[in-house]
Amino acid sequence: MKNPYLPIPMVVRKASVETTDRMLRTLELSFLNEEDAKAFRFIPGQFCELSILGKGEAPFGIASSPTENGSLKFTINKAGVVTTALHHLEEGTEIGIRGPLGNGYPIDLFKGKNILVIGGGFAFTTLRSLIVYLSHPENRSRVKDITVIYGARMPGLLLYKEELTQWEKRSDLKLVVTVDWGDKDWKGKVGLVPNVLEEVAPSSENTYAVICGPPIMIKFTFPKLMALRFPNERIYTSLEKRMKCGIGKCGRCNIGHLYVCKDGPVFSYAQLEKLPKDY
Amino acid sequence: MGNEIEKTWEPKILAFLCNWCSYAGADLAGTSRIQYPPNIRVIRVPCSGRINPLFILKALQSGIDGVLVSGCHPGDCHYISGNYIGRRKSATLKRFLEYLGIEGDRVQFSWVSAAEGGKFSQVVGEVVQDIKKLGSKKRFVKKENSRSLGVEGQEKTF
Amino acid sequence: MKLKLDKKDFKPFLQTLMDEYDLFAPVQLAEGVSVFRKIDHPYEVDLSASNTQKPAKEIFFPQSETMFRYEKVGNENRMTSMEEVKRERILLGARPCDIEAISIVEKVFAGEECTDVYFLEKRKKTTIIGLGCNHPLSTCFCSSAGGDPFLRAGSDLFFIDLGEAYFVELLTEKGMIFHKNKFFKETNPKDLTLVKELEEKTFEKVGFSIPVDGIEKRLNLMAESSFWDRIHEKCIGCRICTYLCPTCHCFDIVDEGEHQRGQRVRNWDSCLSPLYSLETSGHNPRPTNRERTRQRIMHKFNYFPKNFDQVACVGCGRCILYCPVHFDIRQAIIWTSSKRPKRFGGGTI
Amino acid sequence: MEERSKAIQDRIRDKTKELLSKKAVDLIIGFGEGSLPLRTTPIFIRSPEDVDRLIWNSFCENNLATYLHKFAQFKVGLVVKGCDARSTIALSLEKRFKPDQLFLIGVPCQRMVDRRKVKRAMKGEILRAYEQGDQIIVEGEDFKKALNRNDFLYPSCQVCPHRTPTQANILIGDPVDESPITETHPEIVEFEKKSPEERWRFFEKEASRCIRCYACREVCPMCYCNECFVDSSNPKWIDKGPSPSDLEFYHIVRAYHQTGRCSGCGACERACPMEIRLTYLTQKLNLDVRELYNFEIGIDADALPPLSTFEIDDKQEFIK
Repeated sequence: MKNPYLPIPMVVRKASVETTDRMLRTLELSFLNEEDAKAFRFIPGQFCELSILGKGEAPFGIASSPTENGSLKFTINKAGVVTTALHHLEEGTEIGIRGPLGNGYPIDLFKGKNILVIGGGFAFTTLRSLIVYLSHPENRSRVKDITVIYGARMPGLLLYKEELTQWEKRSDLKLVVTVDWGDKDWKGKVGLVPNVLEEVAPSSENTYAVICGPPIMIKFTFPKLMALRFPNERIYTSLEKRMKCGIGKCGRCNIGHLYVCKDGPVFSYAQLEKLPKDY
Repeated sequence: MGNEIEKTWEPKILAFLCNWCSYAGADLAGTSRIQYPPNIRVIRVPCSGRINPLFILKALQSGIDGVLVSGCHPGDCHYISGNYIGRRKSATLKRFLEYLGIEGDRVQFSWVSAAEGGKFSQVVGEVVQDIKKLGSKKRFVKKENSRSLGVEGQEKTF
Repeated sequence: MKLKLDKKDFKPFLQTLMDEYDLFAPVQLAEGVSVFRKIDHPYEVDLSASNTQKPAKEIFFPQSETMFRYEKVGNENRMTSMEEVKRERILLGARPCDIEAISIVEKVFAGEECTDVYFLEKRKKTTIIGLGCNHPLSTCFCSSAGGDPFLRAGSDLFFIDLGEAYFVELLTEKGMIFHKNKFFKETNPKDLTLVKELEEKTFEKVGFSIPVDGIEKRLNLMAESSFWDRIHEKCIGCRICTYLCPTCHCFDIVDEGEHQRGQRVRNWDSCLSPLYSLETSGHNPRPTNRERTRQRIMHKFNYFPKNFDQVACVGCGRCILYCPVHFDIRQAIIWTSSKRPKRFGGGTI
Repeated sequence: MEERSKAIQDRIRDKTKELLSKKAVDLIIGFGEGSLPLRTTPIFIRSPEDVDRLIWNSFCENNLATYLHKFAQFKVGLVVKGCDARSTIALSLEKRFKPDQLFLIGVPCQRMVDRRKVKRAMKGEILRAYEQGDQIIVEGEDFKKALNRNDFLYPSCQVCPHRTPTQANILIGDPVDESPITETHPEIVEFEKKSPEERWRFFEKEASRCIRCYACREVCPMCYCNECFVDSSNPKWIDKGPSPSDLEFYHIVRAYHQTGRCSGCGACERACPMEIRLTYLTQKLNLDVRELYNFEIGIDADALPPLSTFEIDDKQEFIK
């Protein structure tokens, strides 16, 4: 029997600060053992438990795409005991990881469809994974138009800035970046994500929407999607809940008869509608 | 064998010293080259009234043999009344520990002013003597990997 | 196979078990407080309690369990997993409700993709000797919850107390190993009659008074019912009912020790604790007692049956007996079934 | 005794009806019939039609002041015994509610009966129990027995010095004689005679049974910290496993945190499913603050709790 609670060793290859408030840090990890690397197969939207021995474990969405070979990326917000420890990690340190966990985005459903990605703040991590995956030459032809709306409170709080610039140049991907408050160097859009969505007004025809962000953004964006006639079955989101085991045993991420860790974290609104609002 | 350990055993004592008086007193003892036993580890706190009894208990649980809390003399508190409040906490805690069966003398209190380098050294000497008399602390100490009593025999079986 | 064990042979019999196995059985920690423990001497075993305070799940899923130890050597983390059970075990004197509960917990821990090795290893290496319930308490409602005081399912051997002797049934392959035990004797037809009488009498006593049947469907319609606004009021949010519940299986994973050396541990956790669902951001998806109480009841009687076709309650009555504010889960169940629950608005539970 | 209880019960109901009809309070928290013998349960009455569910007898063991935290947004009427009333005073000293938010229906207490003691005295399961004069009649499948209620009182009730609520908006029933059954706490006197070694062994054994359900904390009206020290992850004071030392740590701090705040109601001990003795700790702390600082909680509604104040000439012979 394989012990699903034992972390496998990885090493921090690169650690970089993402935002000007220094609260977000991206860790690039690579496997210590070849066989672990081979066995690790994931899709965008899945997550891992990162573990710092002596501090504990916490779940993080995988920010890198399966198409980026050899390493895994996680973007971590400094909040509690484990995340603070993760922020203090130096390059070259060994850490533990369990995963991939969860279901991931329904990539198969996306075939031949338009994809609308809406992200807010630091919830953009698994969306990055999705965008990189879908826009990879191998996969780009599988889906039709890709539209990305991404907002942050301030320009300094945008994640993956270099990549955003690159994406902007691409012709096969429409990217709209917005901030709540601009600063003197900011040339882009200023406005809240729900309003920008209304402005961009993507067609809901043959389109799947994937939305990830703070609860307040989701709350106001959702009605706009409804107004654009997106059916519940074609709106997907990724839930966050407190988790421990990550494999549907420990019980705390339970919503209705589902477990966010095992049956999620990605749910369609059609699914969520049937569940108690315990999230 | 037992005696030898007793002879070589030196108690570990944690001292919470108030910033304004006792810490300065300890400093004075140092600069005046007044000797005192090296058994104490000092933590500087703003005021003896700052001491949450939880700190003392945590120290005792972590294997410290004795705790000394030292502050300004009555009337001299930098914050006017901190040491009076501390005094009540100390009195009740000491009695309570004695009642529980953890020797009350494991926790000691003193007033040492910034000018009393000599007194500081004397207090530390007395405390070390008292704790030595009590021997190393066995009750309430958390042993590494001691995860048993609650579920008796758990460690050996579960 | 049906056999008999004289009570005078009980302690020597236990000794024969202990020679081969680690024996776990109820012991009294204080007057009237009994739990399952590893037995070092046969005289410790005390089968007098109808229901031990802590259920037998503890043998397979301890309140606190080291998952692995770690040590940092240079830049490398060395981890030693602790799942292995070195010596085969016997669980003696568990009541049918507890044994049924173990199979319920096993459903969760077995899983399809990920198996909980810690639980399953212990389960695999344990032989269960069940003990019939001659004196079910008034709080017992096992029959209503799908069990019965003499349910054999899950036991490898089953004992029934006949006063002077135990009537013994060997039920499984694991149980048949013991058929040559020197203390087991032949039964006679009189014993069989006694057992039958005892069972009938006890069945009658327990009865089927609690409407557990169909509760899943009833609760389907009650997710946002005002029922929850009232039912939680008296609950003070301690964890007694969940810790003492034989089917509750939530746990927390924490690290103990230092950076250099220590252990990853799992401890029982409870959905009634606000910390259970509190996120680091400060957001709590189940912010008040109302949601937490709903989670406890819904999980037992609605969510769990949706996943495993069985309610996660065996009717042992512990949560009723030990609740400090006397929350009676039977009343909650009854209320879900009455059309206009009596005194619903006032919240009596 | 039961005639008195009956009269009190009627008057509680009348008063409740009056308060609810006048809308003077949003709800009344009192005691209702339990589904098991020897037990009652807290109930929450919001409508005058429901007042008949309120009862009063010798099994009203809970301290209802605990619920003030849960109903902080409401105007609450609370049925209180002497100890519960003192808890409300302790809470008001700590500014846990506004003065006009609370209506206390005080009942001079007859001392509550320890259901576990009664259970232990009987061989079989008790199926029915009721009071008759000074006796408790318990019935089981094959027995019926009359017990003298005074032999089965809770330890905290035996030594209770203030059974009549010291502060109440209305007092129901005549004040009772305030002399405790035993003048000094016999258990503490006995305990103090033991050697430190024995005292520690006793505490160790009791604490070792703890299953960390925190019922003792949750039932206590005075345990309302937003984050209890056991739950804090940063700093982490205590590991959450059952290491003996951690269990002891929890119980020492829980008890000590009650210094000068505990009304001695004994709710912690009654709540413990593992029957850990707890009141011998808190009662001792109460005796200590009485001896050292001449303070008793819940007597003077203006006196500050002893650890939040001081006298210049407090005892300090223990200070070097």
